[in-house]
Amino acid sequence: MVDWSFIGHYAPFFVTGALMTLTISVFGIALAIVVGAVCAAIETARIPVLRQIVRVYVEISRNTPLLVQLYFLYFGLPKLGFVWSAEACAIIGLAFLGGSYMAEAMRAGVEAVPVVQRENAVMLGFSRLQTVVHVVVPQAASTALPGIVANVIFLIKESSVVSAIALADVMYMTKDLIGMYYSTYESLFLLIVTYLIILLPISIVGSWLERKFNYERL
Amino acid sequence: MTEQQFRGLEVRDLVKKYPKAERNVFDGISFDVPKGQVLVIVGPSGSGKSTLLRTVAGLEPIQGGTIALDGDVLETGKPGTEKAGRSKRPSALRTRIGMVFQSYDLFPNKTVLGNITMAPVLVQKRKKADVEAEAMALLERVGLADRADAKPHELSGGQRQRVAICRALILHPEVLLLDEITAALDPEMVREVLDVVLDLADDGQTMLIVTHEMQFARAVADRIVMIEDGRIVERSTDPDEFFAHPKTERAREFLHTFEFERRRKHEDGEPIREFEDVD
Amino acid sequence: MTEQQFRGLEVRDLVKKYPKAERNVFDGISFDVPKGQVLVIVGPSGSGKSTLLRTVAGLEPIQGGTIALDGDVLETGKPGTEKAGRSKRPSALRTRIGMVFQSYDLFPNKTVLGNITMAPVLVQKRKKADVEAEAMALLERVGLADRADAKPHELSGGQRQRVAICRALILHPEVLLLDEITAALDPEMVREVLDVVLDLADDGQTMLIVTHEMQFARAVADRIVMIEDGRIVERSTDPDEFFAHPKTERAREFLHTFEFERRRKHEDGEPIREFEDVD
Amino acid sequence: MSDFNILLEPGVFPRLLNGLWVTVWIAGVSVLLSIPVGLVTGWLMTAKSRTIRAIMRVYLDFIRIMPQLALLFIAFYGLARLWNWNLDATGACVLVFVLWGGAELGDLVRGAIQSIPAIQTESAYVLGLTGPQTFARVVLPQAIRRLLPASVNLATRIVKTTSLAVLLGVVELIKVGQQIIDANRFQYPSGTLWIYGVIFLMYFIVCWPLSVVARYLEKEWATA
Amino acid sequence: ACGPTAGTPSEEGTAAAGSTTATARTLDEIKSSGQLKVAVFSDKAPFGYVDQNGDYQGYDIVFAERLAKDLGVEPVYTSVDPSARVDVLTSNKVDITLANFTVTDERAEKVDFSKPYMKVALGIVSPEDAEITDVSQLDGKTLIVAKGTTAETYFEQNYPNINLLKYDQYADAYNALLDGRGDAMSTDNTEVLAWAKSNKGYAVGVTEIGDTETIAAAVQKGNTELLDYINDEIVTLGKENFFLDDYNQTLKPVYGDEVDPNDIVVEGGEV
Ligand SMILES: Nc1ncnc2c1ncn2[C@@H]1O[C@H](COP(=O)(O)OP(=O)(O)OP(=O)(O)O)[C@@H](O)[C@H]1O
Ligand SMILES: Nc1ncnc2c1ncn2[C@@H]1O[C@H](COP(=O)(O)OP(=O)(O)OP(=O)(O)O)[C@@H](O)[C@H]1O
Ligand SMILES: [Mg+2]
Ligand SMILES: [Mg+2]
Repeated sequence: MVDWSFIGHYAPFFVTGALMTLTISVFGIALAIVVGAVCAAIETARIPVLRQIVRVYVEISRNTPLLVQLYFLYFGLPKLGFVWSAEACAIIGLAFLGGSYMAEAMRAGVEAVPVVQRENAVMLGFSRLQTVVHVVVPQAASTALPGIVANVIFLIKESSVVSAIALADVMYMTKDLIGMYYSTYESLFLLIVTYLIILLPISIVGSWLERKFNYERL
Repeated sequence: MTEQQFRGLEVRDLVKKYPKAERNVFDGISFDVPKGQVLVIVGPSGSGKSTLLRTVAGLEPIQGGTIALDGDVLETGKPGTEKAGRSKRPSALRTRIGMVFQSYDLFPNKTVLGNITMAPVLVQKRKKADVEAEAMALLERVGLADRADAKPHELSGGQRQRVAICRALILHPEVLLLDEITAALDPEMVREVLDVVLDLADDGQTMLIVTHEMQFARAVADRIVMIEDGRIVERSTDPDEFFAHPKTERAREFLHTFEFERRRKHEDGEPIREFEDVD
Repeated sequence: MTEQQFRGLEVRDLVKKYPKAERNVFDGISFDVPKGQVLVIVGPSGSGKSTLLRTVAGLEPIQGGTIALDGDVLETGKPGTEKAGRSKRPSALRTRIGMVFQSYDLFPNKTVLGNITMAPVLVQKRKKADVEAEAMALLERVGLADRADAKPHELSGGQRQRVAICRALILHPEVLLLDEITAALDPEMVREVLDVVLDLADDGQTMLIVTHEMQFARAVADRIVMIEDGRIVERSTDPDEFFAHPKTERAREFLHTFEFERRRKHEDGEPIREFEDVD
Repeated sequence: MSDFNILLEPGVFPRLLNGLWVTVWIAGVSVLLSIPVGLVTGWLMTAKSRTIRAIMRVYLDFIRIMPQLALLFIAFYGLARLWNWNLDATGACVLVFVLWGGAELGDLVRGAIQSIPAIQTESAYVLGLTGPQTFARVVLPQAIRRLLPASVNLATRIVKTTSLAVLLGVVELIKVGQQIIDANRFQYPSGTLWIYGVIFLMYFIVCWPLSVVARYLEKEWATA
Repeated sequence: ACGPTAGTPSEEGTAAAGSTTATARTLDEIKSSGQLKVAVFSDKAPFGYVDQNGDYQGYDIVFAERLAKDLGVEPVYTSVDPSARVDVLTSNKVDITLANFTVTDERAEKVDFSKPYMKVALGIVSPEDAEITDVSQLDGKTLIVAKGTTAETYFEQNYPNINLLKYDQYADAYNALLDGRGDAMSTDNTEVLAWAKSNKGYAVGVTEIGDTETIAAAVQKGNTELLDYINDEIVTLGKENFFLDDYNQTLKPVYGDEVDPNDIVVEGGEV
């Protein structure tokens, strides 16, 4: 039923697709982490005005689908004169979506650090910067890490919709092969395997990191 | 008001109000802790004991009065500063006062040794090797030399509090503030922690202690203050006398909370069998 | 072994092992709680006090021995039942024993009154109106009649524990088990809860109490048992005697944990100023 | 920019609303069906049997690791042929969202049940409550409170994910938008911007209240 | 339960078409159900699209309406992407695909084609100011296609040096060309001709590339009963010049007089 020679022949396409998925994801997620960190810093530091802007951004980003965000960026904005490449749209879209998720995870991490920990730092004579670097961030990172890893996996998965703006990622290859050769099973098989190869290790490394940085347990 | 020759902690006319609170927690209270002595503060829950320690530590802004150490003014109250946040006291002044809190609040990502050596290395820029040697000596003293490389979560509550004391001591604070440091511990752990505190008192460490362990308070105190609703109800430089014969009715009532009387004798008809010798 | 006429709780040759544990928590211990009396169990942390109460309550399977109430056998130990889970004791037998735990374990989704009336209505099928009347009477007795409609999270810890006691009492348990019910409370709350327990003792409620409050133990106990490592170290039907002159070295050491001695006198040169009369 | 008028063309707005209704319908049906599936899954996840727990683990992990779009493809192209099912695109969407929502909700149910302190069931036991009474009166009410905020968030995610249905050819909000863009492409060459803008807003208007409710529940019920 | 619908009333029911077996329905089953399920395009004017009122329109639709009418049933449309046209048949989601479906050998292995009712070759449309007049000009350039179309397969196989930019939907593909994301776009020449006509600044520089291919209806493999019926119908309709009428009604308003209907219309299944 399954044509193995087909799979052997087209596996390289999926490698290319996987590379595209990874490229978009790596840049998108890196940017999302930066956006998230900035937003989390603004929120925890309670900077007026900027804080309200961040709130609005988070709501918009969390409550609209990435696909629609992408369509808007890719097909909508050109009508205003901004023609961005598909790669740019995908990375910006992923960062726009991911930024709010990352911000939430990081903010939760910072808020989970007990006040008494900062107070101890004060009593020990730490400066504000020393307190942030040596006390708050390491502990916040430990609580935020599971959320951040979950977001990384979530964003890689979400990146599958970039095929809609003609980026040749894993989903694109699948749809292509189904459309051209009607080899549905083989394509779906390759699709599942490719995603497992990309996401399983991340998921495993993620839980390993979580355990390693969980100061309270184990 | 400060005499030039007085050494120790002086608190004068302290006024403290929390933002949004209806009334002041303190409306002008004063006391001293002479160098080398231990002042124990007792009082019912919500009376302001923790707040008092926190203002001395600089964790809470004050709205009136002064706090001075060896004649150096640490804090001068200003009205309207309820929301001002922590005191801007410079690091060098801050480290002259040490504090240990109720919760097990070691830095979870550092080892025991790392917790103790962090501040002297980062803040006082002392040499790491020197600091570590001193830290080991302190750990030895509190009976934890063998746990230097353990992470906080591997320690019992009592062990953590002893490490927290070492972490404060290594900065050689002139005054050490202890806020119910045994409230969350099992009795045996209470003992091991309080033994360390008694030991420090013997060595002449100036301390300001809040505790609900009356027996311990009596043993460790040089002076005792009972507060209620932010006011000093009774104070004494003779703890034995305070516990045996409190002068005020309120103190008597309060101390009574810690005593239970047998109120019944069994005269009912059940056959009270002796225990069998089964083990 | 059970005498027909004995009334109260009898524990005989109790054997208990936790799954995966290396050794038995109990390897055959026996004691009685005659009807109307109070047995207090003291001992260091991890000695097995909670485990003992839990086996009596049926929350833990036992691997040997018997537990009987008024001559009715509640539990007979069987080897190899470490993982068996809770006892299959029928509901009617279970309600003959009441238990209150250390943590505030009220059902958070019910009001105070709902917590108390739930079991009698559901389990004993009593009329709701009757049960509510009785619940109100109980709440009156512990001083909480005005909080009947509050949710547990609106109560202080001491109030919650008093409600938990009412919730157990409304089933008229023949024996009430209390496991360190004040361990998580502030001193004043400890007092308000233990006053209720002293009151119950006066009324002749049979109780098995685990506590770290030695003063309270001395006041409430008719009999006292000290355990360590699952063995009975010392037992006594005269609590005053036990606390004043423990017979065994171990009990002496243990009781010493709760006493602090003053170890120093000040002879250093600091001028010990009297407190000023500032307030 | 002047192509804003595309939104005022007769029929455009009603059709977009119709498309939105399809989106909401798919999400609504999926959420509703996810509830029983999730409860059963959650119950199975706490089962005593290791085998059952292992199977549920694999189910959950597979669903979690596969992009929803991949699952949709598998359901739409794969399952229909493999098992001779004739699932149309809408059916495939609902199937995938129910399997996905059920797995996620199941995990929430498991977490909620397990987060209830043992002392609660122990109290119930000592008070003489039977097993079913304990579950119905003590465990479930508390579990639901812990469950609800996260479940509402999950519903938001399902609504958002319905946008993928367009890639299977379901005529929902986005597809309707594309049809309108196509049909008006001569008259309003820049209609794209406005149509996608409105779609963007419509999703926001559906999802945002859900987020607000979830946050409210989180805050309100955290205290109890 | 009835699914929700967007667009046309005639579409009702498809969304909720639960699960039956994947074996095609017989003619009797179709008749007794009262519905003929047809897969069509919804964004490929003027062949298959949804008009301002939300109704399906176009050359293919007119044929579908007639087929249904002669069967005595109502047509029910399912909107498909180009790449889904085979699968909707194999998984029996529809009875017939009538979506500008070019007959190719590969497709013929998966589905059964009826007699043709139209013929096309591929065409290439590009901006007038950088018009592509020969395929060789596309070397190393970017060509936009829709996934699952003959254009995709053709260029993929014959011109490996052309970068293909593939979109799921025609609407997306056209938009991409408008936004300058590619140098040209290719699909059936009828389609590009129609599109270029109504989009100023774009021209069809290459009107015929590849072999002239035919367009036909398709049914599930082995469903000869339905296939025979369609073939008979096409022959019968030829006698009344049905497809020419269809052309005049749907395509002519777009193409005008520039195109000879005989280049497109296939009457009676005879090429
Ligand atoms: N951050 C705060 N904001 C407003 N009021 C506060 C704050 N912290 C404490 N209070 C109030 O100030 C009063 C004193 O509180 P404090 O914690 O100092 O009491 P305490 O004597 O330490 O009590 P305990 O024995 O329970 O620790 C109380 O009435 C309390 O409710
Ligand atoms: N569920 C369990 N599984 C395995 N071992 C257990 C379990 N519960 C308790 N133990 C062990 O059994 C022993 C007795 O524990 P128990 O909780 O009864 O002590 P305790 O006297 O109540 O102590 P504490 O005063 O701290 O409450 C301890 O060594 C403990 O580690
Ligand atoms: Mg306090
Ligand atoms: Mg215990």
